[in-house]
Amino acid sequence: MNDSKIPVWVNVFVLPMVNILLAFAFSAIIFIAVDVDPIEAAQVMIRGAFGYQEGIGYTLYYATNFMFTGLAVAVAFSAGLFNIGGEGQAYMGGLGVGIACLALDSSLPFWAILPITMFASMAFGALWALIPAYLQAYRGSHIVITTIMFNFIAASLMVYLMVNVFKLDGQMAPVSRIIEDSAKLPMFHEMAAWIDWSFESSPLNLSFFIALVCCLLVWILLWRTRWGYAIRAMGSSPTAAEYGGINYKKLTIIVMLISGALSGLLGINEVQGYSHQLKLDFVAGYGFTGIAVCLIGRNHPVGIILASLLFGVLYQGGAELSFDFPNIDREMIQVIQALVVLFSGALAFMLVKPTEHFFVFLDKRKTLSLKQTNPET
Amino acid sequence: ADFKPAVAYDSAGKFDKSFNQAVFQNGATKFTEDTKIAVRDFVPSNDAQREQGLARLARGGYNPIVAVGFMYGSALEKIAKKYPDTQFVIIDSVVDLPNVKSLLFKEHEGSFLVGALAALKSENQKVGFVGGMDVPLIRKFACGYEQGAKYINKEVEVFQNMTGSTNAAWSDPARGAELTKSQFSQGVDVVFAAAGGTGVGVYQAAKDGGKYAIGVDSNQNHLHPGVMLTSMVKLVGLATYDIFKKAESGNFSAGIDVRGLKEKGVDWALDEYNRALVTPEMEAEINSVKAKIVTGEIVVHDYMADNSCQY
Amino acid sequence: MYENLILILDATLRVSTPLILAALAGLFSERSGIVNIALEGKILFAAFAAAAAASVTGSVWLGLLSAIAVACSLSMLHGFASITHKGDQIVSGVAINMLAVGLTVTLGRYWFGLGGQTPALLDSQRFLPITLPGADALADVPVLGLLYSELISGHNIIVYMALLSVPICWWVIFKTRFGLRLRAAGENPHAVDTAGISVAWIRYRALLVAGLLTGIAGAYLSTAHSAGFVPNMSAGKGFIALAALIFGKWRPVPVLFGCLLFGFLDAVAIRLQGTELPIIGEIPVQLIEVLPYILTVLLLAGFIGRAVGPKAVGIPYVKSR
Amino acid sequence: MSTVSNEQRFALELRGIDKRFGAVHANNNIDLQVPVGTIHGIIGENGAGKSTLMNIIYGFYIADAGEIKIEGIPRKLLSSKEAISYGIGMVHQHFMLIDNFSVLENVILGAENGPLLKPSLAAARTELERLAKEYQLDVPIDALIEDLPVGLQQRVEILKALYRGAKILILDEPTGVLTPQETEHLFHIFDALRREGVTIILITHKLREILAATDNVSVMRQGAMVAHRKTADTNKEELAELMVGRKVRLKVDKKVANPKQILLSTDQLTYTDQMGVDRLKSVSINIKAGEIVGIAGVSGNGQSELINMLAGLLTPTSGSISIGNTHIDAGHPATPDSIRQLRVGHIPEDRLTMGLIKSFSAEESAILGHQNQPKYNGKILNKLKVITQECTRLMKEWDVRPQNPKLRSSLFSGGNQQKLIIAREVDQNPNILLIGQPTRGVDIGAIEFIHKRIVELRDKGKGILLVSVELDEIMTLADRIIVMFDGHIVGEVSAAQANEKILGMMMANIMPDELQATTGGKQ
Ligand SMILES: Nc1ncnc2c1ncn2[C@@H]1O[C@H](COP(=O)(O)OP(=O)(O)OP(=O)(O)O)[C@@H](O)[C@H]1O
Ligand SMILES: Nc1ncnc2c1ncn2[C@@H]1O[C@H](COP(=O)(O)OP(=O)(O)OP(=O)(O)O)[C@@H](O)[C@H]1O
Ligand SMILES: [Mg+2]
Ligand SMILES: [Mg+2]
Repeated sequence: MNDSKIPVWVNVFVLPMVNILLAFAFSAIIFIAVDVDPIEAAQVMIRGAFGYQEGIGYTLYYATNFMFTGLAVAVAFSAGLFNIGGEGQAYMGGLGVGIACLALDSSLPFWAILPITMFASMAFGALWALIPAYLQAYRGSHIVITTIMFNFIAASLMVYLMVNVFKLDGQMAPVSRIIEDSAKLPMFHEMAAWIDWSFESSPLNLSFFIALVCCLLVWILLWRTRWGYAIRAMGSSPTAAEYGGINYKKLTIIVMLISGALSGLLGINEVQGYSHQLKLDFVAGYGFTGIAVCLIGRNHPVGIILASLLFGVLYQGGAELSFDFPNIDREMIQVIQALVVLFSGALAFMLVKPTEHFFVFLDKRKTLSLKQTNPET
Repeated sequence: ADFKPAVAYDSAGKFDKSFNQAVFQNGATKFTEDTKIAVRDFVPSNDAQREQGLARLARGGYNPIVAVGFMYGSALEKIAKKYPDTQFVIIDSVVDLPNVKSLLFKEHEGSFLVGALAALKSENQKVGFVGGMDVPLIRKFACGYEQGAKYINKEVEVFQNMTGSTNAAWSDPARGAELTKSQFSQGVDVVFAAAGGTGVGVYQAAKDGGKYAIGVDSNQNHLHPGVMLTSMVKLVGLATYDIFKKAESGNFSAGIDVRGLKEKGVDWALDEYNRALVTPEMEAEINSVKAKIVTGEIVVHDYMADNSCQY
Repeated sequence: MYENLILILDATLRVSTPLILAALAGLFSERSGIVNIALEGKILFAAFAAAAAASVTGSVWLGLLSAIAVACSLSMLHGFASITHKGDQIVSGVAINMLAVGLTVTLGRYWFGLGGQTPALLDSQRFLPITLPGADALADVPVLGLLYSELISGHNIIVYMALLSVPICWWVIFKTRFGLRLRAAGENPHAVDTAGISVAWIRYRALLVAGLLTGIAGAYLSTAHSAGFVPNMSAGKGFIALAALIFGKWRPVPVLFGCLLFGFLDAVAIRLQGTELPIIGEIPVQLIEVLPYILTVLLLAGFIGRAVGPKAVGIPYVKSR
Repeated sequence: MSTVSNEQRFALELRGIDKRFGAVHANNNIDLQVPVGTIHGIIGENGAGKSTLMNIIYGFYIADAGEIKIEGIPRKLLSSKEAISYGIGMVHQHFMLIDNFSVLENVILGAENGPLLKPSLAAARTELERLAKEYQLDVPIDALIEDLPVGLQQRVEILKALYRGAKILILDEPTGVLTPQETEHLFHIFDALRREGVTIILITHKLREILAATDNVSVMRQGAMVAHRKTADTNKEELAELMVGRKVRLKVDKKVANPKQILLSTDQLTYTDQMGVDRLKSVSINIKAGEIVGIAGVSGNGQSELINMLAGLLTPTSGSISIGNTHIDAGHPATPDSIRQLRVGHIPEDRLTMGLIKSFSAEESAILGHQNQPKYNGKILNKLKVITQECTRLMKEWDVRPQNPKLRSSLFSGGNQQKLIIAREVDQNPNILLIGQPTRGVDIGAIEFIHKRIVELRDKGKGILLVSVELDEIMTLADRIIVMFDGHIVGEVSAAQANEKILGMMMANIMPDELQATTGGKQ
């Protein structure tokens, strides 16, 4: 399919854009069906996502989560493993961050806490991925199924811990205490203030930059190192990888550990960066959305950054939208997301054939006109 | 025309048939009907949006702003600090700030009443409780209910089940029905559901099984006349209405406002739908219990005071 | 003790019914080569359609029909993406699941104004339990009476349909031309194609059958087991069904037992909840809740060894060398 | 054999058939006429477009242009279903069977006579028994395909076609998987079919078979039909030249081998696979420096397992392997990596799934197995420049075309892919080279080149193990030939002794009389 005549720029930029636009077109139909003017809605969304500093902050804050989970899916996918367990791994990662913060916030300064919490988030996320990875590598159990199961298990474990361990006495909600300032990640508006830039306050925080660094590291890992070579080899052709001396079992475990660790980092953004306490349900589907992000981003870190932004806009703009339109609720936003996944993911090839025909047609016309201009060829 | 009240509902939305809906119907809607003043509302689609939603309302000049549900606790704390001139109300949680009114209910007292009624009604001396998500608040309901039942008769057996431990537990009527049927099969003949949307399944199971059920938060007696023994109503709507009224006339007061039976924060519901199920003797008995609680003669233990149901 | 067991088994049947239907739906589509993690979304949307149609038209049968129609439409969408356009089957499944969650509530709210719920259904709008002949008369016969009157009699028609669909599915899959071609398409679609049979059409038909079955499963949830639609009421049943499908190694009868086992666990869990056991004390509700998942993982990992699915499952069929 | 008279009826006539796959012009304006009741051979290099043409006749692909007449009637073929109904049957290059179905089920698939299976199965059973008797096509009707050897699987394919009433039977490289004797038997079946008026189109790379079995032959090159000949009027050399477009030498010059010390030996190697089937049974061989040891046998008789085990891809169930001082057995398993460390190179049998990674660029495929070598890696990052340089050098040395290291591996033709893989392995200067099917699917020109390089390596004192299903290749290259059957070694012959008949008998597990004395003495 990719050996076709379609130019690279069309394949990489135009087709994905058209797919997303198709998703929006169908969303528009549903908007009209529930009596909302789609154009007005789009304006509200764009304005909500980019129109003012706080909106931008929220958009990027959501994008941070999507980068982590999207990268997690991408790394595993490069090795041919479909990790649907981002949800549970992120949950566990957050737990790790929470425990580290609650244990250390009163005794250590920030610069000492940050590496520990980062390690904790990655370690907890990775450990949660380890069991499905082990079962896949050594027992041949479908990783798709085991990771789905582990999402459910993580959710229940979290509830148990929140209710029985972390909840404060006398506190209603099953939330932990708020961590001390020493453990909180610097917010973006605080960081902006250091350089005398006054930015409206928003949940955007240091982890956004950590996520960007992760994108870079993942790119280097996958495309510039021998380990990435091994990962991609295994994803493209397991038999050839085995022939090439790549140990499937070991690499499955390692890749899933990396994938789990990336998901786990979401905990940094949510627990240490934004809510400053452990609570239930902070993953809120970001893990699943990571699958969509990875797909739309074509498994590549740069694509993932762009796709994360898109979903950031959908989330933030969508929030804005449901704020302004009584007929629109969060479920409507989920419908848009579903359509984006459908068109950009499942129907990604739909337009390839027609586009190919179009370019073959262009090609023929070009050669024809060439022939007309100099008949000897 | 300058009075712009707003309500931020919990993520279950304003049509949850119980808690949020009570605020919506008996509070916001009623206020709008009476005063023709529109009430703005907001439902968050995820946790991060709570804070954002409150901030947007505050920035938009809405005042007062009622946040429904304990989940708003930490978000409201931050926003209330940022907008000291806006008046906030939080239901089911405490935020100790000069511009926040914390509205709490003594659910255990209301649950005690319906527990007592359940014990009076039960022929097998076995009563059931089906909770939604297993959180302390729901255990508080359960604990009050148990105390009420045992108050009537020490020998009464109380069966308790929680639907689950995730948010889905609020909207799993099928499981609610199964839990209820399981309790029925063990002899239970009156069941109290504090389970949000899951309750629908509990009531349906009671109807299908020819047993009795007790509603929660809103008055749900009308759902299945002849089946719904009563409802433990939490008058959040009324409280909201009151607050809007007071605020409109400039009498907003911050601080903690705990409403029990005495303050008409909670109650049991008796209306034309369940009249036939409650004998005059029962009614008298319950009313006397209610009076004793109001006077403090009976002290109902609050699960959340010590996180246990020892009384 | 015996009575308790009967009651648990009775509950098992009720809880297993949607699992059986959904797992058989998964069986058809996976046997034909299409991974179906969209079971969850199809059940959910079907449940909504059933309740909505039943409440508007007043006829439970029209509700069932709409549920089937909606589930089949979702199946066709699944097919359009993954058969016609050769998209990733897991991704289209995820999309359908998301779509179902969002669209049911959006439409429900717009139509009924109840925050996504449908109005509660009256008895006439529901599938009600059927008392089999002689159940009441036999109820007092020792042992067998209870078995007959409690366990065998007294379910709604969909429960019986689900049980009956197991042998029917077995027969269709192993004894008919359609079944032969279906299995072949899941094993080696190239062979099917060169035999002059359209792989796409087989897979579409398999998905239609899956739509039919998930439609019934959805209708069961909202019009038989409960009385109305509540957002997200499928509550993971599609995924459990999928686990049962793997558990039963893609064969109808073992799949039935997988579903019954998970249903049984659920039924036991409900009864175990809150009971103090000796030594351990009260088992946390969360532990009981995840038991089916843990068990599935354990079984997947060890006891049942490798579950090898149809060879071509998950791979879009492309004509090539 | 048969004379083509002017009034002869044609079973099949093609005129101007054209087919493109994207940029590849697979069939270019092809004309072909096949008289009724003849065996028509089609030859051509790999990728010449033979399979594509056959798939068009079978209705599996739709031609972009051209017309098809079947038994004189113009037909528009839009699907295999139509082709089947016009009496066309095809045995594909890769069998189209369902592994876990029985023979009977496979035969009726698509040809059921009603919505229920039972009557179809009964009818098919009777018909199969008749066909089996008539054409000597015996198969165990109720056995599962996965339990049958390939030879029988092929019979099932032929039965499938006959069961559907095929009058024109197309066989795409049917003999690649057969022993000479089985091939012989197949040709007998052809004769029987021809007598019944069935027309047969036979695709093969083996010129000998064309000469032995066909009435007419057509040659394809680069998508076009370049020649039609009566078989009686042509010969090997002419056909080879027509195929490749230039003169080809079919023999490699090589001196007598001069073997030295033993480099690798195995002792009673046994391998039982996951299904519990014994794939290798007490295999003891050795490879000396400066010799080529050929392993002959019908594919599927343990050769693949043997070479994969020596390459570290499989662990012996029992027995051991010694390479230099290193000892490998069940308790001390090797890995592909550790084997490479011992300076053993491996050219895998299946280049597309094992030898390279289709989606990788050529330069990435060119380091497969050696990706961890210091010369390609810094502390953390790959040395991309070195990788490109090395690949360019290999491509130059081995004449890999196009000479573009950045091109995706799958875009190279089969022969060039193979050259790249051989280049990669040979370039490591291994002491021992394990070679599986070095020229499978490679055209004659490239074969010549590859064979020469293999002999050169031998002469440099390397030990070479060569597994091939092509007897010609084994006989040309090997100094010693070991024949395997059903996982064990049937016997060994020297290159001088070997001929097709002897090897063929050994491949069928019969020890030829000529050998009894010599091998008996040796053992
Ligand atoms: N489905 C396809 N898609 C794209 N290209 C194809 C396809 N099938 C064949 N081709 C290309 O068409 C050309 C002819 O292929 P074909 O399989 O007909 O060759 P062949 O003569 O049968 O070769 P072989 O001897 O290897 O079987 C090749 O270049 C091949 O790459
Ligand atoms: N799928 C494809 N898409 C585009 N080009 C292809 C494709 N497959 C093969 N090609 C190109 O078509 C040409 C013919 O390839 P093919 O594999 O048919 O060669 P071949 O004639 O078999 O050569 P060899 O004898 O070396 O195997 C090659 O140059 C190859 O790069
Ligand atoms: Mg071919
Ligand atoms: Mg080729």
